[in-house]
Amino acid sequence: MQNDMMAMILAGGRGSRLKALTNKMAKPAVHFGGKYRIIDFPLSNCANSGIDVVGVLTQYESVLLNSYAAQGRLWGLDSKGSGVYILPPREKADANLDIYRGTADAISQNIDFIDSYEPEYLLILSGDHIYKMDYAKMLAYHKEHKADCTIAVIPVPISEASRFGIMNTDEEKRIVEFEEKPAQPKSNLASMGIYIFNWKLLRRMLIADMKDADSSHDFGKDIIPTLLADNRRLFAYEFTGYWKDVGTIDSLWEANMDLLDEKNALNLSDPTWRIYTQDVNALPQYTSPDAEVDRAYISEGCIVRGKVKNSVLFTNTTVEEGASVIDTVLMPGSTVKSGAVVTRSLVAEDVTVGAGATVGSKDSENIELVAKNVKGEE
Amino acid sequence: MQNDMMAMILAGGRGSRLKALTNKMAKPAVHFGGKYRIIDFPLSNCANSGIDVVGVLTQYESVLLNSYAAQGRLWGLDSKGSGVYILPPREKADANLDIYRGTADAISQNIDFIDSYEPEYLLILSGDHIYKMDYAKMLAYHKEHKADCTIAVIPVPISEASRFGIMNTDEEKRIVEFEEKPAQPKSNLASMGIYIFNWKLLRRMLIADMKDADSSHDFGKDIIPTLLADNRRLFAYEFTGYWKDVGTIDSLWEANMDLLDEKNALNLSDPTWRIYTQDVNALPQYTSPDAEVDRAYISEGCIVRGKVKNSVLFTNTTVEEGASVIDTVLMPGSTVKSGAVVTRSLVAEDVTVGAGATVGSKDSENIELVAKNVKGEE
Amino acid sequence: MARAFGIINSSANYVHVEGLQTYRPIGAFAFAGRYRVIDFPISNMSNSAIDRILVYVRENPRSLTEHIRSAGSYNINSKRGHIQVLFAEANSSSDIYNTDIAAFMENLSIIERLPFPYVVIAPSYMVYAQNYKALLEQHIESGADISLLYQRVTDAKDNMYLNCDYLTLNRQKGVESIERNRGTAKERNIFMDTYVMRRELFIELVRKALSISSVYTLANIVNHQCADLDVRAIPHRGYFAPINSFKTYYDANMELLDIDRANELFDENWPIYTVTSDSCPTHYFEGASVKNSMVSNGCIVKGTIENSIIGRGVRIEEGAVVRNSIIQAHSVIGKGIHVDYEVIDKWAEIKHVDEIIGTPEKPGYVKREDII
Amino acid sequence: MARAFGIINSSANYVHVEGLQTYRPIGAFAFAGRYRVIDFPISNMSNSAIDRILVYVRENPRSLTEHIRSAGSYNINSKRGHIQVLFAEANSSSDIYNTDIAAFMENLSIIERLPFPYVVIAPSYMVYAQNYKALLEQHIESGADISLLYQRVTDAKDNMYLNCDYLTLNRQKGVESIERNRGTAKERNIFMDTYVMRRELFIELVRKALSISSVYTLANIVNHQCADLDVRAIPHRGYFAPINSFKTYYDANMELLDIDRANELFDENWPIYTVTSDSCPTHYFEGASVKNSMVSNGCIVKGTIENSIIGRGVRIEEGAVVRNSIIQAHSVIGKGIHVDYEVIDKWAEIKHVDEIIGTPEKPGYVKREDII
Repeated sequence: MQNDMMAMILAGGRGSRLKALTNKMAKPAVHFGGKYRIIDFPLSNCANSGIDVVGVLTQYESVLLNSYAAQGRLWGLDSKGSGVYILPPREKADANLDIYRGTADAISQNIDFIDSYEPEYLLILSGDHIYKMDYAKMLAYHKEHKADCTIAVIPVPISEASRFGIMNTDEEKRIVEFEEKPAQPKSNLASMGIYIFNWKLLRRMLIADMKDADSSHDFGKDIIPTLLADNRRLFAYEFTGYWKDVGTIDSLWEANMDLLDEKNALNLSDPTWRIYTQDVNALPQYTSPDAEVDRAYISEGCIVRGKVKNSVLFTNTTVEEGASVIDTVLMPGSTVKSGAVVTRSLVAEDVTVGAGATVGSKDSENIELVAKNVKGEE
Repeated sequence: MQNDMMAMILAGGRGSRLKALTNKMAKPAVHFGGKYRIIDFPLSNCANSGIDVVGVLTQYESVLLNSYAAQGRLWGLDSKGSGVYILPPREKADANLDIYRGTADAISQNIDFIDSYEPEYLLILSGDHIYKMDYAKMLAYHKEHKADCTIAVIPVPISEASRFGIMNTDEEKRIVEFEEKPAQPKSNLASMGIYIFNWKLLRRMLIADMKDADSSHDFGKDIIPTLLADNRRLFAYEFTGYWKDVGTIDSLWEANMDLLDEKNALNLSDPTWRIYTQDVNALPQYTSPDAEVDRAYISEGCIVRGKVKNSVLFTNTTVEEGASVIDTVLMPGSTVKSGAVVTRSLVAEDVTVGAGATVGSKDSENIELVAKNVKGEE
Repeated sequence: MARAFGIINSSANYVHVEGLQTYRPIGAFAFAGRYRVIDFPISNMSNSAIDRILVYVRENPRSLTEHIRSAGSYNINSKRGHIQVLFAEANSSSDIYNTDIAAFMENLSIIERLPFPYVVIAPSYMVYAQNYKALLEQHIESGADISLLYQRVTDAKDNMYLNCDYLTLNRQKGVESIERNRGTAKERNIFMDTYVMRRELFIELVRKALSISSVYTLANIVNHQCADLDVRAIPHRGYFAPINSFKTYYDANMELLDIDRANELFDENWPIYTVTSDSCPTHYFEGASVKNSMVSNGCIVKGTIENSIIGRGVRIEEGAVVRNSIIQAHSVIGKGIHVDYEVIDKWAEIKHVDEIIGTPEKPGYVKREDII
Repeated sequence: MARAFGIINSSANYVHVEGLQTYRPIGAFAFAGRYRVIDFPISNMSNSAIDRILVYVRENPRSLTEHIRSAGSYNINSKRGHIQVLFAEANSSSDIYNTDIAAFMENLSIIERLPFPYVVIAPSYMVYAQNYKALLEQHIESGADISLLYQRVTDAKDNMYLNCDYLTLNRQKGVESIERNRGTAKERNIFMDTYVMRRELFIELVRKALSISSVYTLANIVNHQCADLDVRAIPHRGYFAPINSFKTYYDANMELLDIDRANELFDENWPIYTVTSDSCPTHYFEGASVKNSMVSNGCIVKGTIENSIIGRGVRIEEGAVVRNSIIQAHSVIGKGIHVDYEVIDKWAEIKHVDEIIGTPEKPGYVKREDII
């Protein structure tokens, strides 16, 4: 491995607040940003940080996620000595098939896989977040501080800090205390769920944790507190860029809308830090002579014959004549038929809004999720 | 897909008669032929037959098999629109995590995966056999006979036929009866466990089979008999090349030894039908000034300073000064120390036979399996 | 496994597309925004299960070599299949000797080692969709020595066909000759520079061509053999665009803005593959406008686009107006600038002028990396 | 992400390796049986996390382009990284103008767009292992403008070093000049044609070189600037073999039969990658014999091999004896034929003679695809 570090992505979340979108796919496979899926972000970050080997720990309804993430080629992770490996729970010689009992257990059950690469460092990531980060820099920080574990943190408004796992640090950024959703937060540094461990140490801890009947086998609840109790060197690595957990329909819509800002902090067009994803065979986006497009983020394969304003159109969506799409996200393959009006909505993959139908409202508190075809005029 | 057919490889076997070799790996991952693994054969056959998409159904202790077979690049199955997908049992929205209950159940549980590629035909293979076959020709035969299902068969000596699943056919090769291990075989055509189905038909049958409480969810025991009972068009496709089930240590040793024959029927050097496998970074094989090599099959990275006769040396094996290796298979990374004598044995991966030790005997009935390091002279 | 390998041939040395061809062979020209011309013959072969492809490049090999470096982009098995570039390495001294025949001769040992009985030869400078598997089957069934693909056109005086050859056929579709189309007749059987024959015959023709003339091309030798061999013509229908002059390049692209015409070429069941560029979606800012256009990903649009084809990663600044133009990848149209009837090559930057305007009859051209 | 990109340079136009170089540049020569010479610089870069590599090919680009077509074979991320071949497309008219500088100039816009502050330039015609990450760190730390890698040798009169340059150093390891080694002294600091500098300085030097002389090479301009810039030398230890004559090619290969010497070059922690050929293991038939040799996979051996290096897919027939020779891939040594002190190029077949024998001082050579 180029930098002695391999990555494991925890991608088992059901994402139950994303409702209908995750009925048939795990949350990391949810679409984002016109052509991407959420898991493209950690995987592209790995590729761009020079990480060669990535394990993806999947659990729930993951056939789509599995077959998507298994295509290491998409992120250039298909060279000799490189790869993306899908790691669902499995039957072993000495144990029956069982689900992963927690984030730490998911790693514990794959110790043999990790061992086969003999990494010095293990990077643990979540498959649920939208951000760009150079993990090589985080590793340099980890080495520089001779840390046992480094945790990426992001400053949040102190008023919201009680929604997060908060790291209290000393002036050298060494973590002195970790509080999960504290009522009275002492700091505004929220854990991003990104850890670098020295593998040998973590390996010992995981083996102990597996045998601990009282443990919930979770990094935040069990492993980190034990490390702190053992007086290990834990450091916070502060990140200041764009970072978003798209855990609800509203936040998913919002994160997509963020891309319309002229100076959006995520900047997906930066050629030095590309986000890679699956390429589709589609023509460039086509606009008819009558199309109206203003403030929009539109991907290949779209056909626009109507009006699109303040909206994100994913690959292969269609907006027919006389239709209006306003403040809306159209997921891949969705269609807005002629004369329909869609406002402040998120239209799910392959869903059709029928001719003349009206969906969503500009004054609604929440974003309208359109998860099933909407009937139009007969 | 180039020819409307995708393949599913049943690779869940524990291979329990291979004992120590399969303690830490599933049978399809077992090494064969100096540099290959068994599953390289069906996967290379697929690649050479123009099949783009292959699902590998794994179950038991499969981390090594999973991460090996996931590297579609090895067989060229990594192009856009192509891939090797590992499919272990998984948790679903409406069902708990459960093991595959039989060969048919393994397919049933992945109907959604197969559907996503909309294949016309489904090829079902076993991950346990050594052979070269052009599945495109079998598909042409299937189409030509307007078959509902085509089963590859191989003629076996009639005296051994009662060990196999036997297909009784009419003069047009239409299957009229299937008998599992018949005491009085009526034909010598043994099923190779290779099926082509029209997917739409199989899909219907699998859905019915899943609901059948009396079914053992097996192709041989349930699906094929039902098809015959329904008077469907089942045809036998006769294969005449090399085919071997390496289910025991003796047969695995034997199959390796077959390669030493000047005119061995498997012919791994045929440039028009290569078997692809993982390439290792190793120097060419090196022989010292004192080496003696006669009738041997030797791969890259081997170092031979002693005597090798009638043996197969896998990648990165070492035979030290004065050592003798006779009628033996040395699996990858194994070492025979100076002066040791190894005869009629199969030395497992990374195992060392100590200096001066003697292992195996030329008169033994069975092949000696050397699965652990053998102590040498102090 | 197909029974044929493929050869993708280069344009003849008398074809020169002004401007664009200075930088790359025609096969590497951008087409329909995100494609290159050679994506069409390669995809035709890939979809026809031809996975061993030799690409002859007559000059400036770099951009084409770069573009096709991964067979994986074209759904070709990366072990079994292979796209290989043939250079004419020995013949660079004089351009007239730099023929397809010379390149085949130089690489004959590669061709002789290929284990396929048939060869399909297609041009890298023409855009069309064709199932070569069907073509090969028809060829074998007919018993012909050579089959040639052609399109019957009724506007053969049109610019578009002037650099093409045409076939003279007898009543049995036997080919009597292959000659240059000089625009002297309206109706012609335009030769699509696509051949099917046995590999052995192909090798024989290559050797024979050189024995007759050092400057003979494949078309020349097949024409020469029309009397002696059974050469037949097979008609093609649907979209067909030879790219052999600046005007045909412009017109063939613009024609795709008729979406029905575009759908003739881009059929869901006959995918056209290309190399991905990993660009993000295109961002239209407040005040932008786009009508009757094809826009690739990765663009930033603050101005107005009409009747145009826009490549990847193009910037159209505020107040800029682009009409009836082809803007190639990574070019920039500065604030308030009007561009009309222009082909703007890659990485160009228009920023110091008010306007740059061609005419429908004679569209303008801005060179690669030019700053204007 | 590394801070440097890599350039792999071609041998100068005065170097010509008899026989072998007729068919391919030195970088594409077979080395140690299964490798090619260029595998060493590419692996050095890959292991040093340099994943954007430009390879300049002066002539006969095909075989090298074929060999390195997939960055994936070298454990280079196929999205982030890229191995790109630079041709000197415009300068084929006269060989003396066909310099590295001309090729860099022609591709300067590519170089200018690369987002790396440093460049490491290594030769495609020398075999050695070197960590360029460490070299780059040493270069940055020293504050030098240019760092050059060299090896101190005490046998500089040896054939092996005659086509090399050597460095004249001051006491602070400052480079005073780069000159051709004419074999006039035993001890020399042989220049390994490896440079580290800032990308901006590199671009400046390329432009300056052309303004001084149209035939200047990179070595010429750096020599010219030694007085004005801080040019320093960094020593290299361990295996080093410049491949710049037929004899050095033969000797460098044969040297690897000393397995301790070979292990100097092939370190487990510094993998040398190459493109796999998917050959099966080598099959020794009854009566075969092999001693003190390196044999690649895919061979069929019925005869005797001694003190030799055998490429992939070679056949040694019954009674044939091969000694002190390099047999390249896919060649055949027929029944009973003796081969001694020979280099046999790819796809050759020795079958109509009894023996073919060179001498240790002057090994013989059999051309590619020759039948003898």
